[in-house]
Amino acid sequence: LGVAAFGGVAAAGKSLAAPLAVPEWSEVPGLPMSGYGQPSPFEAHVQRPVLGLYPEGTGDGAGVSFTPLEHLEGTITPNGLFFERHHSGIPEIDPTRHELVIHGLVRQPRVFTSEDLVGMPLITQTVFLECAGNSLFNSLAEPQQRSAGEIHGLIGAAEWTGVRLADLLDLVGIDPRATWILAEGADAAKQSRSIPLSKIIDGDAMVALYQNGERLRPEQGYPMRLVLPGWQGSMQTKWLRRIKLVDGPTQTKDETSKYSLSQKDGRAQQFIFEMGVKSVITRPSPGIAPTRPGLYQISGLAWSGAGRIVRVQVSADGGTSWADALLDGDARPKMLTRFRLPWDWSGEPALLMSRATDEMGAVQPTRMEWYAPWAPEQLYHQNAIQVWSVAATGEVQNVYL
Amino acid sequence: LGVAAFGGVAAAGKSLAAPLAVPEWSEVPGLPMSGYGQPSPFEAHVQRPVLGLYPEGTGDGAGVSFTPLEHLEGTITPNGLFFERHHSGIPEIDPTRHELVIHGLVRQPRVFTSEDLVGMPLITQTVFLECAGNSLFNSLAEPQQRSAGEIHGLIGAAEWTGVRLADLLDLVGIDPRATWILAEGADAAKQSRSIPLSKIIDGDAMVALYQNGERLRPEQGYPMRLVLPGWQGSMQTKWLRRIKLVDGPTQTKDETSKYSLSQKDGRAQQFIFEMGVKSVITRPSPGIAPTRPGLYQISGLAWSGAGRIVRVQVSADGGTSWADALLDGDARPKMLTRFRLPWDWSGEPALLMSRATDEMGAVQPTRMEWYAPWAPEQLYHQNAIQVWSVAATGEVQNVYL
Amino acid sequence: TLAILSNKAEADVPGRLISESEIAAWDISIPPSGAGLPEGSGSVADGAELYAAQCAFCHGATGTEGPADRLVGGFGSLTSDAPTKTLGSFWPHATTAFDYIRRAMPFYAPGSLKDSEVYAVTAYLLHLNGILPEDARLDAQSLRAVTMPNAAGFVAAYPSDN
Amino acid sequence: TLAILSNKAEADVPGRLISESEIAAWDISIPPSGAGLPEGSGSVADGAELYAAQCAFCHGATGTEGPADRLVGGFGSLTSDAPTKTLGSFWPHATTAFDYIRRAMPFYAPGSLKDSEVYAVTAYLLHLNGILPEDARLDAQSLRAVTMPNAAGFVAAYPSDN
Ligand code: HEC
Ligand code: HEC
Ligand SMILES: [Ca+2]
Ligand SMILES: [Ca+2]
Ligand SMILES: [Ca+2]
Ligand SMILES: [Ca+2]
Ligand SMILES: [Ca+2]
Ligand SMILES: [Ca+2]
Ligand SMILES: [Co+2]
Ligand SMILES: [Co+2]
Repeated sequence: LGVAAFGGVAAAGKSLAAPLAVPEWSEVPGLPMSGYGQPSPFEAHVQRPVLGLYPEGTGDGAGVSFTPLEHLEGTITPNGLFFERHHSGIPEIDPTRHELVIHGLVRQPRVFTSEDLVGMPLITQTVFLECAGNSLFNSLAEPQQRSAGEIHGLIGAAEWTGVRLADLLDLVGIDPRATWILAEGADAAKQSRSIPLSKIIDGDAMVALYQNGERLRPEQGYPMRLVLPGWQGSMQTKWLRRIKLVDGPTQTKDETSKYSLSQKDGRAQQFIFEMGVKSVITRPSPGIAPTRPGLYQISGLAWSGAGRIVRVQVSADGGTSWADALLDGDARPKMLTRFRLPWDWSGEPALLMSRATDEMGAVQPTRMEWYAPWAPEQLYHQNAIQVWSVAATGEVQNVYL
Repeated sequence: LGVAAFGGVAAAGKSLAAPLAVPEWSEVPGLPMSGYGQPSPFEAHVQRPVLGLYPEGTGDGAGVSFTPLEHLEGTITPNGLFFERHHSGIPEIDPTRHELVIHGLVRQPRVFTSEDLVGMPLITQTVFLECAGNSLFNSLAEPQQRSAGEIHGLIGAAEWTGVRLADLLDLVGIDPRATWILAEGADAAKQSRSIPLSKIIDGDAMVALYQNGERLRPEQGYPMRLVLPGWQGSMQTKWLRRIKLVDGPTQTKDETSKYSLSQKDGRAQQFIFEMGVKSVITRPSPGIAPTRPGLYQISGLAWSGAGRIVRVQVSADGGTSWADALLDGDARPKMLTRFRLPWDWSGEPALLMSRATDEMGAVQPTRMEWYAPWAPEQLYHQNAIQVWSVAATGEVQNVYL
Repeated sequence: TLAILSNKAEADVPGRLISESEIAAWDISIPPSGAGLPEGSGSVADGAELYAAQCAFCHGATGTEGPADRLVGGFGSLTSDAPTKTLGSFWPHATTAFDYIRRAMPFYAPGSLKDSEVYAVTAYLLHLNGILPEDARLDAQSLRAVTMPNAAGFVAAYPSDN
Repeated sequence: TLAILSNKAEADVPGRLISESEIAAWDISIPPSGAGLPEGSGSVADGAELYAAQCAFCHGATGTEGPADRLVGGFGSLTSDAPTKTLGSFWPHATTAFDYIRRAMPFYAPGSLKDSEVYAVTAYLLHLNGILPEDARLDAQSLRAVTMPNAAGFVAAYPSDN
């Protein structure tokens, strides 16, 4: 791996620049203040790519949009670019008419409005949220030529503020026979999932009301959603309307037919909740290509549902040699961690890879290692090492080794 | 201070709720995925209040808009609601035509495009940014009846990613005679400020390119701005076009005529850069009022330009007795810290106050203490304790003690 | 959990009390035990009619054509290179079909089917998959009694992975 | 600072080289020393005409009326309960006036004044404030020589507070 630092320049040289001109925006006052700001029109290309999953008229609003990872930096995902996964579109909920009911194996069922929850003791957790189907394109037999975000962008990270779910269960009183909950949304699919009580009692499950400071966006579950740090996204019920305490998993469609992992023997594993240790280089990546030989900064994201990222290694030669990347800032548990490394590109073809290790000692697998236990078409929880090939032209492509 | 915990409820009681109905949004699929999301229409009231400072036609775009603190939670300010302060509006900059020049007492001047900077080693710093004129309304002789954000909302906090300014100065080579820089924007005001080199060399000054993951918003300096953690906002030059290394302060308009602090003797202090230790209760606050006696959660923000917040005390009796609030999450240096405390309101009139202490031992002053050294009209760096009076009706007002 | 628990007047406890009967319209989840399955019943024949009118457009005339998810067939394909996972070949519990169809289908009008219609279309889909005979009728009790072909095809990773 | 410094080919160094002469159009900041003040000059009389045409609308016919910031008068008010801080009563350096008017005024057309016009209107404002006589003319040298009434009225808190 040819890594080197960005250098100081020693000798004064001849100017290569034209004289600086005064642009028109420095000659007349600009736009006034506004109530709610928007990105620059020059950043209009930074969008979530939308992927509907069914032909028009047979499932509109069932699909995904991807966080455009290759256009972002740092670790917070801005609310407008946080990926989406809906099974029946985004309900337009009037918060004054929305309620959350908690019932089932409880001492006394209760109903909560969002104002009830906003007035309760709140906590803040800064964590990622990843779809179990993230990176599914890399489960296909042939490598797809898509951007980093279009492959790995079913993930986002935010500062979530809301009520600890354990506090709400205290208010209804847990019947000792309860071992799981059923969580259900108010969307047209009434999307529903089973969650073990252990994630809630003395756990970090929360009912989130705010995302990055402001109330949740509609596509993130406004006015309230579950957040289950480190666990798969589809359990983190959006538009949360109901929690039922029960004595076992309800076996909903999205924990049997979908979101189960098929083994080679045809049997399917259910209830794999935790997202594995993972990383991806976002710069360079397809469309974010080096333009000439020379020094570059490799930048990427690493995360693990099990806790903190402790190490990210980078290879430029397809995994023959590895160098430790710099982890930026505090690596927080169940949160995206930014890694960076200088890269001195010779202009020869290169194979860039990153490999993350978490505090439990789990190491990100290669695609072959990841695939070993699974049926050929199984695509959930894909956390294999991404390989980007850099051609002599600088073009970056998705390849399998 | 009547503090108490939110309680569990013991006995099953009679239901007070109507049977749950199925709302229309659960009966038909909702909106599809989109490229760039927006807040719920039901949150349309959550806006930055805009305050122009001059009559129309005599200074449009010179003014402020306030972060609506009372509507937010956690510590990150969403980009759309981050306060604004412009002297000549927001320039609509084409990033491909924008350049940053560094010159003056350097070995070799250089010009950088934003693409040049994006390719350099980047760092991320999560810090607040506060206008030196924040809370100025509390410098007026009579307490103004405005919301928490309309008084204290010239502050925001974000995850900033960009280039360490020291790295850029390494590339141009610093002439040993240089002691200050002049930083200048590309707006119509070409707003300019002097910054001592000490904030840069072995300091935390940076040229920010990204805010909360995405490229800076136009009103925050797109495509690049200075971030000087803990220092007054107006130095953190937006739309940064030029840095000149010089041998002393340039004495610009905004460090002499404005942003200097007038003492009682008529002399003015220049170059008070660091923002003082401060806090404000955002809930309850004017417009966010208790509706009945009973339990509430006091929530607020504390910060200090000198480092970490180590303590926030809350009083409900005008400062006679104080209780320690809970600090949520890691109190990070030069970052907003959320504090919270249960409050059992008897229904009697109350005087709510919060008082922050930072890791240097600095304690937030009362309004009288804060005022002691200053001329009556001096309004910068107002970090006095805010007092909210709660009437028996629940109405919350701004009062001076 | 909360730092200190104390008994509080109801006015001071967040939220409002509610009884299970008042939750009925939302309490639609059906576990494998069949607990909560409603009154009513429906026949394969009724289900066939309903399926043709309200489901076939998206799931295909025989449940195998799509464009939306295949609901029928795929038996023996689970260990092949191209497994076809349908209600018949893959789903472990018949209760899940009732639960899901009632809550979410037909796609543009979920909740519009009467309970007896949900029983009927579930019966029809189970029949198309060879699980129920042509003259079958489903109600709470008979649905509970259905054993799905792939019932043994699932392994619970939780709690063993935690 | 960067972890490792090494000599790199220019192609590998971020940014492009530029010379001071090519920066001229942007290099408009004028420190108290007057370094960088341009050629040209302007009289109080020329400034009066220009002020009336291009400034009075916002700053008032005599510089005291507003609505935008008062530029004239306020002497002796700084220790009063209602200080009036103007260019005359408050600003410590005349160079700041040249610098700021050239970069930012008139509000809707900053950069439109020629350097000699900036000298002229600066001269006029200094005259209105009693700092220059009616027949004065300002250029780089004479502007540098102006001592402002409140020059001693500022205390530098930095570096003493850090
Ligand atoms: C207009 C299109 C449309 C119609 C009509 C429709 N469906 Fe569906 N169906 C879908 C879509 C799209 C999905 C996938 C939803 C998701 O993403 O969760 C689906 C999913 C299902 C599933 C789950 C499939 C699986 O393997 O996970 C079942 C069962 C089902 N539908 C049954 C029915 C029945 C029964 C009807 C009629 C009463 C019906 N559908 C009508 C579009 C339709
Ligand atoms: C259309 C309105 C308008 C016109 C015309 C205008 N100004 Fe201004 N002027 C302003 C505003 C508004 C400000 C405050 C800008 C800010 O917020 O930094 C200002 C600020 C100033 C200041 C700084 C005041 C202080 O105390 O900080 C000076 C000096 C000044 N103008 C001089 C001029 C001169 C000279 C002209 C004519 C060549 C002029 N102005 C024309 C609106 C105007
Ligand atoms: Ca592509
Ligand atoms: Ca008000
Ligand atoms: Ca209550
Ligand atoms: Ca209905
Ligand atoms: Ca270069
Ligand atoms: Ca011009
Ligand atoms: Co871009
Ligand atoms: Co609100």
